[in-house]
This record gives sequence, C-alpha cells and structure tokens, in this order.
Amino acid sequence: MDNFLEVIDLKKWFPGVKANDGVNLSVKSGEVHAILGENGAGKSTLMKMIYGLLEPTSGEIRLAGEAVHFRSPREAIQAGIGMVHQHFMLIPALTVAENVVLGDEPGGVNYNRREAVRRVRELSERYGLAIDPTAKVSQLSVGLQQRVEILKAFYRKARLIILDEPTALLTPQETRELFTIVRSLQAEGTPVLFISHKLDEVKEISDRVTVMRAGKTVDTVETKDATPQDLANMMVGRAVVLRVEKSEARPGEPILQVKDLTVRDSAKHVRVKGISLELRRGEILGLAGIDGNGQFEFADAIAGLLKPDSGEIVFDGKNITGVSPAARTEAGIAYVPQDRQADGLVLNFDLVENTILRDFRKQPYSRRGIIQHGSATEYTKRLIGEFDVRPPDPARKASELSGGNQQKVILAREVSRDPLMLIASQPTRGLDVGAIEGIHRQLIRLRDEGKGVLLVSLELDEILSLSDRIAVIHDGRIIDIIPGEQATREQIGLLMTGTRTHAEVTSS
Amino acid sequence: MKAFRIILSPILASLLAIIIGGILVSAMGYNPFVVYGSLVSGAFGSVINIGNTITASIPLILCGLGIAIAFQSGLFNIGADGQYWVGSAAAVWVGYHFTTLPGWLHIILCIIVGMVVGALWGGIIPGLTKAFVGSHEVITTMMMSYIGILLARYLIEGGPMQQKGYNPQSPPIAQNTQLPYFSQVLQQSQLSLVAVAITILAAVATWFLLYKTTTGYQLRTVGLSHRAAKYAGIKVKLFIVLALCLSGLFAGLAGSVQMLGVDHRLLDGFSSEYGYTAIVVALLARNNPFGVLLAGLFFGALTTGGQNMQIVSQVPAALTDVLTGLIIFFVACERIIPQIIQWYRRRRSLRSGALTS
Amino acid sequence: GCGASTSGGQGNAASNNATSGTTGSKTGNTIKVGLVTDTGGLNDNSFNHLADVGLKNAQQQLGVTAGVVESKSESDYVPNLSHFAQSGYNLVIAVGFLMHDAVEQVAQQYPKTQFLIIDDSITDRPNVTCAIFKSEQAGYLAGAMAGLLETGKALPNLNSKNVVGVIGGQKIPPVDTYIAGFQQGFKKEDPSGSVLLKYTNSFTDQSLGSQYAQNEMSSGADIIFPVAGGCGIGAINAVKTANIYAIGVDTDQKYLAPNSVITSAMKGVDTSVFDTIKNVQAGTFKSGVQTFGLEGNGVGIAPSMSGVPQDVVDKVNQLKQDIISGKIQVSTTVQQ
Amino acid sequence: MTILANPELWASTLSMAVPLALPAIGGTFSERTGVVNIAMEGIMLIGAFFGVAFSYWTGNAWIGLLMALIIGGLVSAAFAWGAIRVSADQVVLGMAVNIFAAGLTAFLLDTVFGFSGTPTTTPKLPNVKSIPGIDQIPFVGKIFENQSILVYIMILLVILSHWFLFHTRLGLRMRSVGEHPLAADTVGVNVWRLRYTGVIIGGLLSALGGAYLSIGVLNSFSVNMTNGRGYIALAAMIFGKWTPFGSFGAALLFGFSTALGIALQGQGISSNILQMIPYALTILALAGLVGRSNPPAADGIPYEPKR
Ligand SMILES: Nc1ncnc2c1ncn2[C@@H]1O[C@H](COP(=O)(O)OP(=O)(O)OP(=O)(O)O)[C@@H](O)[C@H]1O
Ligand SMILES: Nc1ncnc2c1ncn2[C@@H]1O[C@H](COP(=O)(O)OP(=O)(O)OP(=O)(O)O)[C@@H](O)[C@H]1O
Ligand SMILES: [Mg+2]
Ligand SMILES: [Mg+2]
Repeated sequence: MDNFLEVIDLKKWFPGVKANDGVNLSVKSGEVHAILGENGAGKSTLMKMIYGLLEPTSGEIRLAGEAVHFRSPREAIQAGIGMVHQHFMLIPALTVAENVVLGDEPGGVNYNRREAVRRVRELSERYGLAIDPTAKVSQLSVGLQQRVEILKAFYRKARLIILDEPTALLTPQETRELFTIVRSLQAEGTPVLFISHKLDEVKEISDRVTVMRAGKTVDTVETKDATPQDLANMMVGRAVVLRVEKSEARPGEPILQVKDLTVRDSAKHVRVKGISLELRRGEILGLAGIDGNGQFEFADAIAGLLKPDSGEIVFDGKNITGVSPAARTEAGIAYVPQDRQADGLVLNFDLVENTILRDFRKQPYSRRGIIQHGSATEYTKRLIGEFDVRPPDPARKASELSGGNQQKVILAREVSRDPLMLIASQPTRGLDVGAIEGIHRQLIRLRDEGKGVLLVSLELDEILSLSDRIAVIHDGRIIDIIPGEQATREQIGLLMTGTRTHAEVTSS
Repeated sequence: MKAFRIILSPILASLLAIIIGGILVSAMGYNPFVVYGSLVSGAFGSVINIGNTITASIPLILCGLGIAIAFQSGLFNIGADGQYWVGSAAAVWVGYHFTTLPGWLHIILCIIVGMVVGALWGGIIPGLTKAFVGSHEVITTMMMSYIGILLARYLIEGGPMQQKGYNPQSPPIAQNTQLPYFSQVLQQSQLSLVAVAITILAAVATWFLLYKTTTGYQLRTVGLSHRAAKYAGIKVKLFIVLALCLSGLFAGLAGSVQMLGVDHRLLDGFSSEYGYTAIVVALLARNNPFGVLLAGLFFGALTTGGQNMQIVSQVPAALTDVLTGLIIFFVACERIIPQIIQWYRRRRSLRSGALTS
Repeated sequence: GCGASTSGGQGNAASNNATSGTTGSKTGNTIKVGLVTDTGGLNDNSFNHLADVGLKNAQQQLGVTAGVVESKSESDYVPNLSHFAQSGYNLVIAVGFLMHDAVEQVAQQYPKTQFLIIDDSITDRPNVTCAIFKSEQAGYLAGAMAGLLETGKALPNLNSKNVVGVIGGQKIPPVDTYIAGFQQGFKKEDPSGSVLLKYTNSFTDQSLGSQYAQNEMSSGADIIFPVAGGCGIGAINAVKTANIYAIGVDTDQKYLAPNSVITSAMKGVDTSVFDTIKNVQAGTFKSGVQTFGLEGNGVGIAPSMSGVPQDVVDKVNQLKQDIISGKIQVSTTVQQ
Repeated sequence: MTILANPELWASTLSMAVPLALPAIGGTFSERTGVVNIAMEGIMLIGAFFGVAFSYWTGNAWIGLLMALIIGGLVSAAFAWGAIRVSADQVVLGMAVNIFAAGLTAFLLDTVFGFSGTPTTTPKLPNVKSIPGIDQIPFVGKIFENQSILVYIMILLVILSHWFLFHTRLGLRMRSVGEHPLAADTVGVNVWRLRYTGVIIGGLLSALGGAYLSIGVLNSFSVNMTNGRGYIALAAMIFGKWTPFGSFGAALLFGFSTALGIALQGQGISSNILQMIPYALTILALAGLVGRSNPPAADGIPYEPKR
C-alpha cells in the first residue's frame, strides 16, 4: 500500500490523436509528484482521466490498491480526488463563494449564503489566498480566478490533489503561499500531482518527476537527482537552451509615444491613470507589474480595443488615438492579447480562418472582397511548419488544439505579419520550455530587425531575460523605468508593489 | 461514419417517426399505408404535385436562407413572417403602380423594393437596438413581425391599398409583372421557373457570401465571438445591423417572389407562418445554404403531401400536423440512430467478450 | 339550428339569378363533392364549419361522396381546388371570398367541373355558382331585437345606459355585413342608445374574446353581439358569467348559454351547400350569383330565448316582413 | 385618462398577464438550466386541452388541472429527452412540439368532442369573489374582484420561483448548469438531471398557463386558442432577463398594453393599428429602459462531454 495512485498502461485515443498512449505512473502517499512534458504531451488528458472527466480507451487506474472506473467527476470526488483545472472551471455569473461551495453547499433546502461566505473567507485566510467571497467571478482578473480555482480544490477534503498548472498565473508571492499549502498537505500524507512548465518550481516543490513525451511516460526520476537542464532535455528529447542569448540592443527612433493615457476597462473602472511612455525601434520594452494593475488595459488601449478617456497615442509619427483597431493593424501594430481563447482566436474557426483573422482584408488573402482560400491555406501551412504547431493540420479547428499550440498559432500570425511594433501580452503563458525558447527567439529577432516590442508579462524572469528596458506599472501608473541589464529581481519586485526606490535608480 | 451521419441517419430517423406515426394512425382507425402513400404521392406523385411541392418550398427556402445568415452571425431572427409580409405589400404596391414600365424592369423593381423593405423592417429597429442598446433580437424581431402583419392587414382593411369594392384585398399586380409560367403544367402548380431560378441563385449567393467573401467571413466571426471580431478590427455593430438587414432582405425577397409568382395581390389571410417553419428549415440544414434548399423541399413536400393526405385518405388536417410534428422531432433527434447502433454493437461485443473470457 | 332545416326553399332565389344554362353534369347518386376550406379550417365555428355541415347532410341524405381538405395557407387554395377537379369531382366547394382568385383560375382550367364559392361573386364563368348571404338582414333583426329590449328594459339585469356591444373578429365582409345590419336595426329601435364596436383580429382566441366582452361590459354594454367565430364563444362565456345577454352568430348558439343568448343571427351556408349539391345531382346546376336573404330563410334569426316579451318578437317579425317586401333596405356599410 | 381610471383595465391587465407570466417563468426555469425552450406554445395548448377535457370527464376542474400538469409534464419530458439525452437542436425540437401539440389538440377536440367543443356544463376552476381586506380598498378592490383562483396561484408562484431559483441549493445548482455545465460537472453536479428538472418545471408552468385559458377564464377549448401566447411568453422571459419577477413584469406590461389597445378601440382608429400598441410599447420599453439582456451562458448548448 505504498502507492496511493497507480496508473498502468493507460491509453486515451481521440479521433486522429493518441493523447495518451501507454502511461505508467505511481504516486506514493505524501509525495509531491510533478509531471513534466511539452505542450500537448498529454498531461492534462491523464489528469482528466484520473478525475473522471475522460474515460480511458484502455488501461487501468488504481486508487489505494483498487481499480477504479470513474464515469463522471462526481464519482472521482466521492473517491476523494480534488483537482485544479488548467482551463478554469469557474462560473463567471456566480460569486466566488458560490463557485467554491457549488456541489457541496451549506444549508438545507435553502442555500445558506452567509455560511458559504464565512467558510470561503476562512479558507482563503487559512491558505493566504486573499479574495472577496462576495465578488462575481466575471469581475476578477485571471490571477484572482486562479486563486478561486485553487480554493475550490481545497474546499473539500481530498485524499489526492491534482494541480494542473496552478502557478501559470500566480505572482511569485502567491506561488510561495501555494507551496506552503502543498507542504502542509504533504505533511498530512496527502499526495499531490503537480504540473508546471516552470522547472525551478518543479525542482523546489516536488519529490519525484515523471516526464511525458508524445503521450507516453518517458521516465520517473527523483527530483533531487536531476538538474533543470536534464529535465528539459528529457521532455523535449534534445538539448534545450534555457538561457536566452541576445545581442546588444541598437535602439533607433521612437515608434510609439504615449502621453498621459487614461483608460477605463469594460466595467468602467479607471485602470490606466495617466501613463506616458516611449518605445523605440529595435528595443524590447518590458512592462512588469502585478496582475490587475492596468497593464493589460494599457495594451488593449494601444491596440485600439479600449477607447482611452484622455491622452494621446502617437505611432510611427502619426496620432492614432481615435483610429480604429483595423487601421492600427494596417499601420503595423501586431498584438498578442492576454486572453487567447476569448480575443486572439475564433475557437470554432479552422486554423486557416484563424491565421487570416487580422489580415483578411489584404491581398493575397482576399481580393476585391473575395477570400482567396488557396493562398490563405498555403500561408497557414507555412506558419504551422515554422512555428511547429501540432498537429500540423490547417483544417483543424482551433478549439481542438492544446493551449500551448493555440498560443503558437496566435504568435505565428502576429509575428509573421511583418509589423512595425509588436505588443505581446503574456506570450508564453502555459508554454513548455521548448516552445518558450522558440517564441523568445522570435521576439528577439523582431527587435533585431528594428521593430519595437512591448512585452507585457507577469513572469518576472521573462521580463528580466528579454527586456532592454523595464517599465514597472503599479495601480495604473508607471512607477519607474530602468535599463534591463541593471535590473534585479528584488528591485523590480519591490517596485511592483508600488514602493518607489530612491533616486539612485534614474529613469531613462 | 461521417457520410453515414449526414445521409443515412436522418433517413432512418424519419423512418422511425413514420413507424411510430403509422402505429398512431392505425390506432385512430386509418390505414397507415394509404395515409403515407397519399403523403408521398401528394408530394411527388405527378409532375403537378412535384410542381406544387417546389412552389410550396420556395418561400420557405428564401426565408430560411435569411434566417441562416442571421444564425451564422449569431442572431436569431424569429420575425421573418413580418418581414415577408411587409416585403410582399411593398412588392404588390409597386406591382400595380408604374404600369408603364416594361415587364422585366417592373418585375425587377418589385423584387428590389420588396427586398429593401424587408431588409429595413428586419434590420433597422432590431439591428440598431441590438447594436447600440443590446436589446435582444428575439423580442424585437418578433414584435416587429406582429407589427408588420398588422400593418399589411391594415393596408387592405380600409387602408390605402384596399381595392375599391367588397373584399379586403389589394388590386392585382399588373399582368406583365406576374412571373411567367411557360407551360400549362407549371401554371397548374403555380410554379414559375423564374422563381425557381431566383431561389437557386439566392442559395448560391448566400453560400458565396458566407464562405467566399470577406463580408461573410466578418459576419461569421461576429457570430462566433464579438471579442475576437473586435480584435480582428471588425465593426461588430455594423455587422449586426447588416446581418439582420440581410436576413430581412431574404424574407422580403420571399414575399416578393410569392406575390409575383403565386398570389398576384395582397390577400387577407396572413396565416402562413413561414417565419416559424423557416427557422426549422434553417436549423435542420445546420444553416448551410444548400442544406436549406433540401430542408425547404422536405417541408414543401410535407405541406403538399399533407394536403393530399387529407383528401385521399380522409385523415383530418390536424392529424397531418401530428405526423409532421413527429417527423420533425425524430429528424431533429437523428443522432440517436448512430447512438443506438453503437450501443447495440457494444452490447454485442460485451456479450461475445464475456463468452470468450 | 339552421343546419337541421336543410330543405330551405331558395328555389326562387336560385332560378331568379341564373345567368346561364346548366353545364353537362352526370345525374344520379354517384356524384363526388369536394370541399375546400379557407385558412380558418373546419373548426372556425363559422362558415367553414357550416359548409361542412351541409356537405355531411348531403352525404347522408343524398348519398354523395364527399372529400374535405382544410387549407393551411393562401397558397394551398389553387392546388386543393385543382386536386378535386383533376380527380373527377363533379362539384368543388370553395368556402370564403379569399378563394376568389383561386376559383377563377381553377374553374377556367377545369371547365367540366362545377364550382360553388361561398361569400363571393364570380359572374363570368359558366361553371361557377356563388352564394352570397344578406347577413345584414339577419344582423338587422338581431339589432332591432336588442334595441327593443334595451328601450323596454324588457329583461332582468339590463342597466339604464342603453349600450350594446359588438365584437368583430376581423374587418372583413362576412363579419361587417352582420355588424352593419345590427347597427341599423338597433338604431331604428333605440335611436338614443349606442353601439360599441371593437375587432379582436382573431377568430380563435376565446380568452381574448372574453376580455373584449369584459371591456364592453365595463362601458355599460349589457347585450353583446360577437361576430368572431371561436373568439366569440369566449365573449358569450363572459356574458354568461356576468349574467347579462348575448346574441349568437352564424348558427343558433343558444346551447352555449341558454339563459343568456337572446337569439342568433344565422346564415344558411349549410343550406346553400346542400341545395347546390342537390342541384348538381339533379343536373340543374346554375351558374352565377345566388343571393340568400330573409326571403326563403337563406339568412334569419333563431327562435328567441324564453323571457323575451311577445310584443318584441312580434315587432321583429314585422320588421322581417318589411325587409322581405323591400320596405326596409339594409345597407352593408359599417358605421365606425 | 378616463380609460386609465377604469378598474376593468387593470383587472384585465392582471388577468391577461397570467397566461404569459406562467409560461415565461416556466421558460425561465428551462433556460436557466441551459435548455432553450420554444415549446411553451405547444405545451400550453396541451395543458389547455387536457385541462378542460378531464374537467369534463371527471366533473372536477381540479382534476382537470392536475391532468393538464401531468400531460404537459410528459410532453415536456419528451422534449427534454430529445434536447438533453440526444442533444438535438432545441429550437427545432420546440417547434416540433408546437406543431405536434396544435395537431393533437385539434384532432382530439374534433374527434372526441366534435366541432362545437366541450359541453357548456364543463366545470371551471373557481373565481375568488373577493379577498377580505383587499375588497375594502376603493380602486384596488375592484381590480381583484372576481379573478380566477389561478391569478392568486400565479402570484404565489412568482414569489416561490424567485425563492427557488435564487435562494435554494437546487436553484444554485440549476443556474450553474445553465451557465457552465462542464464546471458544474467537475464539482459533481448532475448536469443532466438538473436540466431535466428545469425543462419539466418549465413544462408544468406552461401547462398551467394553458389551463388558465381553458378552465380558468373559460370552460372550453378551441383550436389554437393560445393564439401565439407561448411566443409572447418567450419574449416576456427575455424581456424579464430570465427572472421570475422580470417575466411577471413583462407579462403585466403586455397585459396592460393589450387591455389598453382594446379600450382605445371604437373611436375610428383601425383596430389593426391599435393592436400594434403592445408590440410597439415593448420595443420602446426594451430599447429605452431594459437594454441588454444576456441569456445564461450555456443556454441552448447541449452538454455532451466526450468521455
Ligand atoms: N477533446 C479532445 N479531442 C481531441 N484531441 C484532444 C482533446 N483533448 C486533448 N486533445 C489532444 O490531445 C493531446 C494532449 O493534450 P493535453 O491537453 O493533454 O496536453 P498537455 O500535455 O496538457 O499540454 P499543455 O501543456 O499545453 O497543457 C493534444 O494533442 C491535444 O490536441
Ligand atoms: N448522455 C446522457 N444524456 C442525457 N441524460 C443522461 C445521459 N447519461 C445519463 N443520463 C441520465 O441522467 C440521469 C443521471 O445519470 P447518471 O448516471 O450520471 O447519474 P446517477 O448514476 O443517478 O448518479 P447520482 O445518483 O450520483 O446523481 C439519469 O436519469 C440518466 O438516464
Ligand atoms: Mg495541460
Ligand atoms: Mg492543455
């Protein structure tokens, strides 16, 4: 009875895709077991089978020595499994408390709202995941939504916890808190399955690591015996460059000048409170900040998706403040939006239709109002090849791609449009190390070609390793702008909390 | 399996409905073979009957195309009836005015005016309120539909389009605006080849618009995701209005073609419920323009066959509705067929598996 | 009701108006008769239903073969009429003026088939006969009776406002002729009283009919004359509940509320259908317009409810004679 | 103004709101669990017919009402099976139910009762002559005088439905299923069962609305006597933003404007024009006051997880 969970030769075949094709896994009581693998390797699929969301094509799952065949999550929950889903399973129209207690609500016939709020508040305090239980989930930032998703899993006492990329949207501090919880669970003997693309996190929290590649488990190793480089190589199957190599920046003329920009979000809250900023050709400007401080609204406003209240946006010498999104695209602004599924893609369109989403008006994708399907498909095939989108099938619907591959499609489209400037919000969210490497290379290539890149990211490491200059945003204002090579993690982290350091850091 | 799903399972589903309906009909004391025989022969039994079927399907197809465009744009146009009737009224009005125009020009004018009026009726108020205030189009198109029908009725019940004399009806349209029938047989089923050509053209045009043009691409994008559309630089509000206009345009076209080809004047009646039936036509076709042609013919056949069924087998009209309802229900449930087959296979393989182990 | 007395004597009306000779039809018992309703359908509680009653009577008493089809939409008229004609039916009956154009067209295509159209006139086809009803005359008598009852306060529960209500199903001739007559008859006997007039635009919505009746009652109406098919049944229902009075339409509707339905204005659609069938069977089909009026009981009013004073009944009978003799002319125009 | 001062106008408003509010709230239950319900019209007809038929056969209007609910519930269960189990297109299914019901009720009326319908001796549900207390209030008393007992039941149901949907555990689960069934499923909520529940409650309320027409106001049935109320109820449900009180309010607006249209007739304006009032007023109110109404997020989307 050492192994609490055992997975034996598990297979899950979707039409045309062998998502899991012989998975073996054993999780001991009280261990934190990490799963590593490229995007699309089959990690989430495996977790969903354990949680009863998918039924295996063949193979066996054993829980505490007994074979289980869950036909629905209800049965998995009854067996004591809890799960944090990679794609949130939250109901936007309901409140935080309602989301957390749903399925196991306090009260008799009546739903006891007050008790639910009390329990959720207590839970969030205990775990250090501060949240307002009465807020509607639709009004929360994705970072806060991630906390709700985690609270949900901990609301019910579980015997096994699955965490599918829980840290993708957390701040370093929040990740700390989460790890504290994980350790306490571990201490109680509860095993935790932990999925992350961040190798340092895996190193820090896990006892053992199982690596998956193309639907198969490659190996299981003791975490302490493997270096991050080893793990990366194992999962990709080749040597991966973890550090970004980049040459000296040669900034040119400003491509984007923002003056005193004020922006409200769709719920009419003022999010950007008078930002002035300059981006030059040939540089990557990182916009660092804690989620919810207006960085994404700022990006939306530059792209034309939000109308600013006041201020001025000058792009390539022209004032574009009142110009339509289409005209901005035309003028050479490329944009990778933060929410790939809602903004960046039409999930029900195939890859061809998604590839021309921003340029369908232009030749060769259309001519005199007629879509040129042939050349569009041609182009899509090229991008699929260049950006290693899997599966490489232009007729596949975007909804059928794994999250990482969806992101690649968006990036491929935006980067290949030959823009003058790229705004990239969270470009590598949820991507595996190999894919991140590829995307970072693309960003640097753009910069080296003399394009301006505005990188908006919650990942401090990403900002630090790519940016030529770093602007730190707090509460809708730019706190400071510092040169990239001089910046340190601690300094930026402090600025992000709104604490301005002394005069020794000069803004450029 | 895919081809099976698309072709065979609706047929099997209809069969299931027919069997259930047959049991029902025999329970009521009618001979199911006579009943179904008369349904089929009424729809397809003679050249005239086939003609009747096509005639009956034309307005359904045209309205269905418009509704499909709206659905593809993420909008539910439930008010095609009203758009149809105001379009009809406008076409008839033009049809008995401007009588000095040459016939072909007059016909084109009638049709264009009918289309434009239908488009304005469906597009302006529902479209603008949807785009700018967010009013739900199901309500606004439905309300505008009732208003449109009352308006058309008013026009001939004491309103400006009533013909002098006894009956509430408009004057007939000019002789040379009536769509030509070309042959005796076609005349007997009131089937004009011009109307058929317009219908086929309309389906092709819809398909081309939706899948081959940037306009269609934008309509479909708006239909699937407003946010992505905005990101793509599409003027979402404009395309909402456009989609509802186009939807009304086709209903107006249906009305014009019906007036010029069949009714020749605005008659008091307004009971056709094309709007609701055409919704079913569009949805059964999964909003595919060529599917709408087929589904429209299917419903045309049910209509004419149902009338014949009453005559030949003496089944009350109401029972034809019962059968029609059953058939639509099971055709909608066609997915049950592969499920049943799969379930049967699995059971069999389970049993044989149990035997071997 | 009217349907029971199938042997009405329209003989003279028919022969008076015959404009052309008989067309060659087979005599004998084997004739086939097809009935095409308009979109109101057989359960319209009005002329479609009455035509069917006439046909059923002919089926039983004359032994003819009958076929019935209810039209779903306007576009069904031509196919339905053609279908009977094509299948060798001797007589095809089209119910309602809405089928005017359709009958014109089909009658031309099938010159050997005979057609009867109800409530419409087609004079230029040798194989079409038309039945037109002077419903205004029946309406006049009903209105006069209402007026007499109001002025004389001759029934319990009548208030002092001298208001009566009319509920029309739709502003169309078969409805408006009744109403026009009712208004004239009422004004004749109660010049200071007033007639409320509202249209429901529905022949099926009983509950709406009931609301219309409630509304007119709240304005003081205590005799209500609904001319609205099934919708009117709802009105009579409301009247019954309120313990006041109604006048039925098309057939004797006393059965709906024996203590409330004073009388009914009736229209002999069933009789006309029956007689036309008989003529066709006998080979004496006449084309042209046949007018059915009070004379010969083509239209009329039902025996009145017990409680209506004899002098009122007598007065109404006198008016009937005056109309038949031409002393009173009833217009078909509704006063708004 | 004198028109507005007539209590009959308001009594009429209330009475005409019943057969709209009940199916509208029924639709709210169905759509809150994610099943688009356009079958209200058909199920109302079923309720209306079987209500009066059983009232006649058993001589007891309450049994008639019960049977209306049972048969309406069965038909909506068939609809639910198609919509939930088979994932068929919900709008098409709804229209199929409407056509089927129109045919079935007409057929049964003609064959069982003949063209003149159920006998006039058929019992109807009682009216409440007056409510002590309320009947003392000058104007209001008149409005509530002699209304059908179903008017009071409806008012009760409006409140009950609100409580059920927004204050019970089951209500919370039902709403979650209509918003995001997969999310509800992942926390162990039985999506299908709740959708069945929602649709069947919807069917019961629609049937009740139909029965109001046949044995509440009247004691008879005529073919197609719902006259499109099911569709208006659909509009009222959306207008009321998928809430019981909203649906009730919208139904009152419809009732009021219809009553107003009736009252204004007889002064020379075409009845066709006056009958536009409810529809025009609705558009005005919608555009001016109500604005955006967003359906439950998963409304109309079949739940079929590929397991
Ligand atoms: N429902 C589905 N239907 C078809 N294919 C699917 C489905 N779900 C997943 N897949 C495919 O199965 C493969 C594994 O997907 P999965 O989501 O398990 O990957 P993952 O390892 O979690 O990737 P990521 O790191 O991007 O989250 C992918 O190729 C994906 O496209
Ligand atoms: N694919 C499906 N589509 C629609 N309904 C389904 C489907 N599968 C099952 N049902 C119905 O849903 C209901 C519940 O099914 P399920 O087996 O998931 O729950 P259960 O076994 O009753 O679980 P519990 O008692 O824990 O709620 C049953 O009435 C079943 O017939
Ligand atoms: Mg995953
Ligand atoms: Mg994934």
